Amino acid sequence: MTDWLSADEWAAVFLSLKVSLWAVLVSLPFGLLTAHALARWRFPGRQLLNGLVHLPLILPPVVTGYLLLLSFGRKGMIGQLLDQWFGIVLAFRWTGAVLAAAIMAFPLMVRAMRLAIEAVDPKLEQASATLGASRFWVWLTVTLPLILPGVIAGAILAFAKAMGEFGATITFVSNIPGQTRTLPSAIYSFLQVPSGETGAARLVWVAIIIAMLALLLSEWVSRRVAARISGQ
Amino acid sequence: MTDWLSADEWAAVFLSLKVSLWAVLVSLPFGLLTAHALARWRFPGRQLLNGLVHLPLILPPVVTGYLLLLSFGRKGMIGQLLDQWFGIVLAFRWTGAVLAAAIMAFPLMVRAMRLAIEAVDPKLEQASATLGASRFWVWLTVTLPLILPGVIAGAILAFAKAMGEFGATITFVSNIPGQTRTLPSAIYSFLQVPSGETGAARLVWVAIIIAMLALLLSEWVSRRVAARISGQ
Amino acid sequence: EEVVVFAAASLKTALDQVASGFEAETGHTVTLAYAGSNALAKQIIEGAPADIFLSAAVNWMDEVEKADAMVPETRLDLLGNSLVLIAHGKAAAPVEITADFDLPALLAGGKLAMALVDSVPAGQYGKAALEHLGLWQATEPSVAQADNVRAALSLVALGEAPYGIVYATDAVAEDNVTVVGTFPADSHRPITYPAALLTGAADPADKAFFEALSGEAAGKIFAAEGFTLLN
Amino acid sequence: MTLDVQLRHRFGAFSLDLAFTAPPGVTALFGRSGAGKTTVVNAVAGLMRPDEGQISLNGQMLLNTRAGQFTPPHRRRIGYVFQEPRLFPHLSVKQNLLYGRWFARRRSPAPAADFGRVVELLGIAALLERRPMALSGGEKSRVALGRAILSAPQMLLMDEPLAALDEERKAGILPYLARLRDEFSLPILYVSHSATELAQLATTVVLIGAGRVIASGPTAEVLTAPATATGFGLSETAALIGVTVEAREADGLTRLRSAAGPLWLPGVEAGPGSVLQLRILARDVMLARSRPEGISALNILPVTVIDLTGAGDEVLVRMRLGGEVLLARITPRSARALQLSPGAPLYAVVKAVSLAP
Amino acid sequence: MTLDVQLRHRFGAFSLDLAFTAPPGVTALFGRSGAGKTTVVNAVAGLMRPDEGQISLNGQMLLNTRAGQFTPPHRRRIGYVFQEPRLFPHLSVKQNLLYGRWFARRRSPAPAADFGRVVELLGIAALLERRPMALSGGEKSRVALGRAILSAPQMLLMDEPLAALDEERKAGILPYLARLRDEFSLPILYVSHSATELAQLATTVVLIGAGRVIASGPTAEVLTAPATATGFGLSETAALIGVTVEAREADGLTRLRSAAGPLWLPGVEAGPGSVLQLRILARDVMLARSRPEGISALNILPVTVIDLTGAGDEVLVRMRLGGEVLLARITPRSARALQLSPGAPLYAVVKAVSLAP
Ligand SMILES: Nc1ncnc2c1ncn2[C@@H]1O[C@H](COP(=O)(O)OP(=O)(O)OP(=O)(O)O)[C@@H](O)[C@H]1O
Ligand SMILES: Nc1ncnc2c1ncn2[C@@H]1O[C@H](COP(=O)(O)OP(=O)(O)OP(=O)(O)O)[C@@H](O)[C@H]1O
Ligand code: MOO
Ligand SMILES: [Mg+2]
Ligand SMILES: [Mg+2]
Repeated sequence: MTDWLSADEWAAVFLSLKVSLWAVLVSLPFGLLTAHALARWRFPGRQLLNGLVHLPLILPPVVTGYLLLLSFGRKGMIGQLLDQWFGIVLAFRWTGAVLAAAIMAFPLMVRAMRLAIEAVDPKLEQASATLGASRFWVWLTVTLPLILPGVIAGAILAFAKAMGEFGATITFVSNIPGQTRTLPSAIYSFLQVPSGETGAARLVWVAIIIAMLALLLSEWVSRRVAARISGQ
Repeated sequence: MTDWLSADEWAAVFLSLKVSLWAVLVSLPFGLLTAHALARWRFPGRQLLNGLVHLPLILPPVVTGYLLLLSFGRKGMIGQLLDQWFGIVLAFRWTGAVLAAAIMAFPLMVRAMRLAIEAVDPKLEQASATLGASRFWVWLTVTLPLILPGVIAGAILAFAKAMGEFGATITFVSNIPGQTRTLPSAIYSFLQVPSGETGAARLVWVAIIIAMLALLLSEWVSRRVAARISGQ
Repeated sequence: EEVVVFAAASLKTALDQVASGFEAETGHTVTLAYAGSNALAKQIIEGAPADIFLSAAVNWMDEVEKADAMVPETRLDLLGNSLVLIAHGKAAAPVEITADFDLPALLAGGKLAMALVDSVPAGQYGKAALEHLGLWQATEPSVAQADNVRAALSLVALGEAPYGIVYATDAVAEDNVTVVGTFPADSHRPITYPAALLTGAADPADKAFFEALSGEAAGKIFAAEGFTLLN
Repeated sequence: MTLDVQLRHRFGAFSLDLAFTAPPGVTALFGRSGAGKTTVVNAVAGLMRPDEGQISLNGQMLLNTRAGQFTPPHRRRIGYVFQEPRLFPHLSVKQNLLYGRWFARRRSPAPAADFGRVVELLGIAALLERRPMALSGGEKSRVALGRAILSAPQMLLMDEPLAALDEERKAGILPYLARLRDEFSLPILYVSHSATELAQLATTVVLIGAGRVIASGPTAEVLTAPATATGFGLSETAALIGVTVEAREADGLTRLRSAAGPLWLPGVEAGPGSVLQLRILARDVMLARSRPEGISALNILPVTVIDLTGAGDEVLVRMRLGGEVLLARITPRSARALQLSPGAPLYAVVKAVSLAP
Repeated sequence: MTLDVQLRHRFGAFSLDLAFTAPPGVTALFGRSGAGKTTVVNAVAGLMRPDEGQISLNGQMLLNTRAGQFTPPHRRRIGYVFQEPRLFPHLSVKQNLLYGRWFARRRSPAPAADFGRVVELLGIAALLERRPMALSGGEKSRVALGRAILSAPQMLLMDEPLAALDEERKAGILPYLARLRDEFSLPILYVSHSATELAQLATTVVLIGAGRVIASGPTAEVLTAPATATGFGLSETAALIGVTVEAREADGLTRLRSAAGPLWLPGVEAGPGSVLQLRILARDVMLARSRPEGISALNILPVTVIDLTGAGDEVLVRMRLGGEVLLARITPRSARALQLSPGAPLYAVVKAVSLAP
């Protein structure tokens, strides 16, 4: 089993898993907040925020990666501030890969969650408020459970996207084995070599298997949640 | 205005618009069908279909492009059949770019629509049936109008993705100016040469403006639909 | 000690072998990051923690030099390459690439696969060569531009495009293509792969590997992969 | 039109196992909350597939689990007024109302109900352009009622259609439903908790308790059977008496002929010759040994005691009135004071106004 | 606890413009479908912000559009039983019931209602582990009722809470609501179409028509005022008489003292000394010039005619009974026969059983 992939390849697989999981976890709260803001609040700049969220989808990934490099790189404005104030360095680290994956996956996550939030019946939230729940508690005890299938859908879409993210990642954090060489970067490297297709195919299968497992898991969780609601 | 971009660049802009619109239009019925099947039907192979739909998200775009080339190319199985039976050639044509964009955008479209379908109250569909509507009519007169915001969200996500699609497109149909040279390909070309950033930036702005307009349009349509439902 | 090398993706096959030889010999670790020369150059300019840069194009090394990201006196043109015309399959007939070479007739309506002719080095060299031979105008509509040389090679290997223009090094390892002709060296600027030590390189291992790149063992490997040694 | 229902179904701890036949007219499903009424109606509509069962309408099989036969809901042409409104939120009130008609047109040419008439009756003319979201609770349920009626069904299912309406509105709608029943011979399966509605409308009553049929039969019989009468709530125990309209007299009262002699009633709209059913609540009947004089009650009927049943703190007296049965609820003290026993001749005093439907 | 409401709001063609004061006890909002009842209740709950208005509970301002003041719903501690159940689909019945309690605990220590007691009363013990989706219509509305009661509110809003329930269940719940009103001094704003519920529960009635207050005041007054009595539906016109429980007699009847003399009633549960309100339906009162003999009615009360009002085909007779007002609906023919005129002495005959709530 372990022979099937080289140590470097296993490292790429685990790195991709790590990066994708973190990308989903880190962006989840922001995704929820953004989705909620877009679905429910009316504020100036709402359309701008909406546009901004979709940007990584519209731009070629390489451009997004390049913009990330310019702003979050060692020489970038935000990158320097992060480094000075918090000692956080993103460029050329796996944490940067997390940022790239999270940003690329963000529009997918937000859309799924937003649709779910828009489908919540405000009458139930009103009922919750009359029972004494403040906005925060209404959200936590009524809205959140009701949008859970949407949140899961959003998270799994984001995870899948993060697993497949390539252009922005390789541009922002490069393709350093063991550090920033994710599964897609590894696949890309294979495709750069003549007759590398078989090596690439092996890794593609690994990617497919992981994604399938994640999908099955999410379907199962969604179904359980739906079953809880429909009563059995 | 026309001076702002070169003729080649305008061509790339229009090609991208054409490709993206067609990609959305062509995949819309399949997206709806797939979303419906995943949301409502229980059949063997459902999880497989679900996985297949997500595949383009998980795989690096280049891999998807490569797989497209293998199957829809001139020498590919499906490509040859299409050519012989219908005279349809996709490789190196803008139609191939449509296919690539549609496939890359498909998971986003399906997820949005699926969430919307799952949020439809089956009780309304039952009511429709008791009033004499067959399955088809129930779907057309109740389900479809109710999922319209989700369909729009799915379409706009797909459009945005199609506008930004690069890896699969260039791998499958190359970059033939005027035929398959989309906006992202043009931007990518700029990024390949030193000091190409200003040229790239110009095209990036064009992409952003188009996407923003599309988003505003979709928000506006969604809001109108929602207003119709909530009654004013 | 760890050596981090940023290298153009087209060097992968050869450089992997060079590095593992070096590792076995010295016990140092060589970490190789491959990507497009342009991406690597930009990353180095933005402060990537690399010790050595191997570019596939002179202009991107120039950029790095302009940004003071490398040690100028270490810069050298390490390798050379040549440009070839390849055809799909194993039995294609060789052609003579001269000024009266009728490329459009050879293509017979099929595509000529190249890397992006305006931005990717291999594409630029190819376009220059065709222009030099007076073939560009007639050929241009048939050119399918891929985003890198390897993708252009794939198009020919799969038979999607009957012919393509790639580096000689790329053609070597692909079974499904035949080199039918080599473009005259004077039809384009010399194809060179510059190398340099970067400003971040501090420890002796970096220097050791940089030197090893011009060494005999490395030379053998590069030559076997089809490169010409410029040093 | 006859509906035959036979069902067996389990929902966790709740089990349904019943069979009944609904003859032409209105069949009322009566029973406590959670008894299984909606489940039965859903099965008839084809929205619920029971574990086992057979349902036929007019001899035509709609469901036969043994034979694996199932007619899908849209082919049953059964209009359904759900317990909750279920209006289409994306359509205007008018579009909701006309929704079923479009499909009906494709099947049968003559709709039973007229759009304008129904809209006027339900008082929803001002709402036609609104969306359901902007309606009050009662307005929604009226629109739902109209939608089902206007779909030109061959049968109507109504699950507490009037629960959200005020008395005045109910009083307007009930006679219309009776007209649908009679003029268009539209069979109706009617769920209600109100014995008043039931007595005014139902030809047959099926009393359901915990998923079983407790009693079923013609309304008059079920309502007056001592075993079931209390099932409808003591205050609603009543007898049904068949009468024929004779004439409207000068002061507005209408003279009716019953098996036991003439009766006078205000506010009767039916013309001479019409046959009506009067619902006489047991609580409205007073008994006297001799014919009382100088009293406001107009209707004093000679009756004979059939039997006496103790019901809580009270006594339910069944009496023969001509060929029919009359009920009276009195206190045990009065029963003793009047020395009631089977066979005793009595006068039943019924206030004219309390006969009004 | 006093609730002061003053509202002005427009919904398209519908305009609301009303003001009323709800003193301690139960205040009933009565009116036709679409009159604006739910809108008022929503405003009190804080779910609807009217164009203009002021709402104060016990002197504490909940809303003052002039001053831009608005207390959000969750700080009002007002329990709301909505017109539709609005149960949380993701929570079990038990979790739904306990939902409000958790927030209440954080604010006030003593909950007014006991979980076990409420569950038993509502008959939902068997449903506790179920999800709302798997409940019948009536079960849902019972859970919604319990949920609001158990949230330990300082006031209850109930929008037709019993509409989906059967008579028996209603009869069980109404006295419990009366107890909440009395024992825990819980003020209740109660929307209902049923004059029966209203008379049993309400201390004050606010009659609403097309967004305006038509009449308001103590229940007995509003119900018996000739101008408004017919607003409740003729069949429900009734008088309310204050009585004191004296003793339970051997045969189960309870003797009550009224201003006009003793009355006997079955099924009274209150102990001696309790003060009750009896609702005597106008249709249940028979009039006689002389005291009738040998009749099953136990309660024969001497009264004096106040006035006569024509109402449709009938005559509504108001009579003085001690210091209170009694109503009778009779036919014009009987009115003539008895030669009724203001001041005439009469006997009102009321069947004992018809007094039972
Ligand atoms: N969002 C809205 N837009 C327009 N009109 C509305 C809206 N909400 C309510 N209305 C109208 O306001 C009026 C009062 O509604 P409300 O819900 O208060 O009535 P109600 O007295 O509770 O009636 P019901 O007994 O039928 O529940 C109705 O005529 C209704 O159509
Ligand atoms: N999906 C379900 N799962 C489990 N139990 C159910 C389900 N649906 C209904 N029940 C139970 O079946 C019984 C009958 O339900 P039904 O809806 O037929 O009652 P009903 O007679 O219409 O009552 P109501 O007057 O309250 O509407 C109830 O006890 C209910 O709890
Ligand atoms: O930098 Mo490249 O990938 O050899 O063109
Ligand atoms: Mg029901
Ligand atoms: Mg209402």
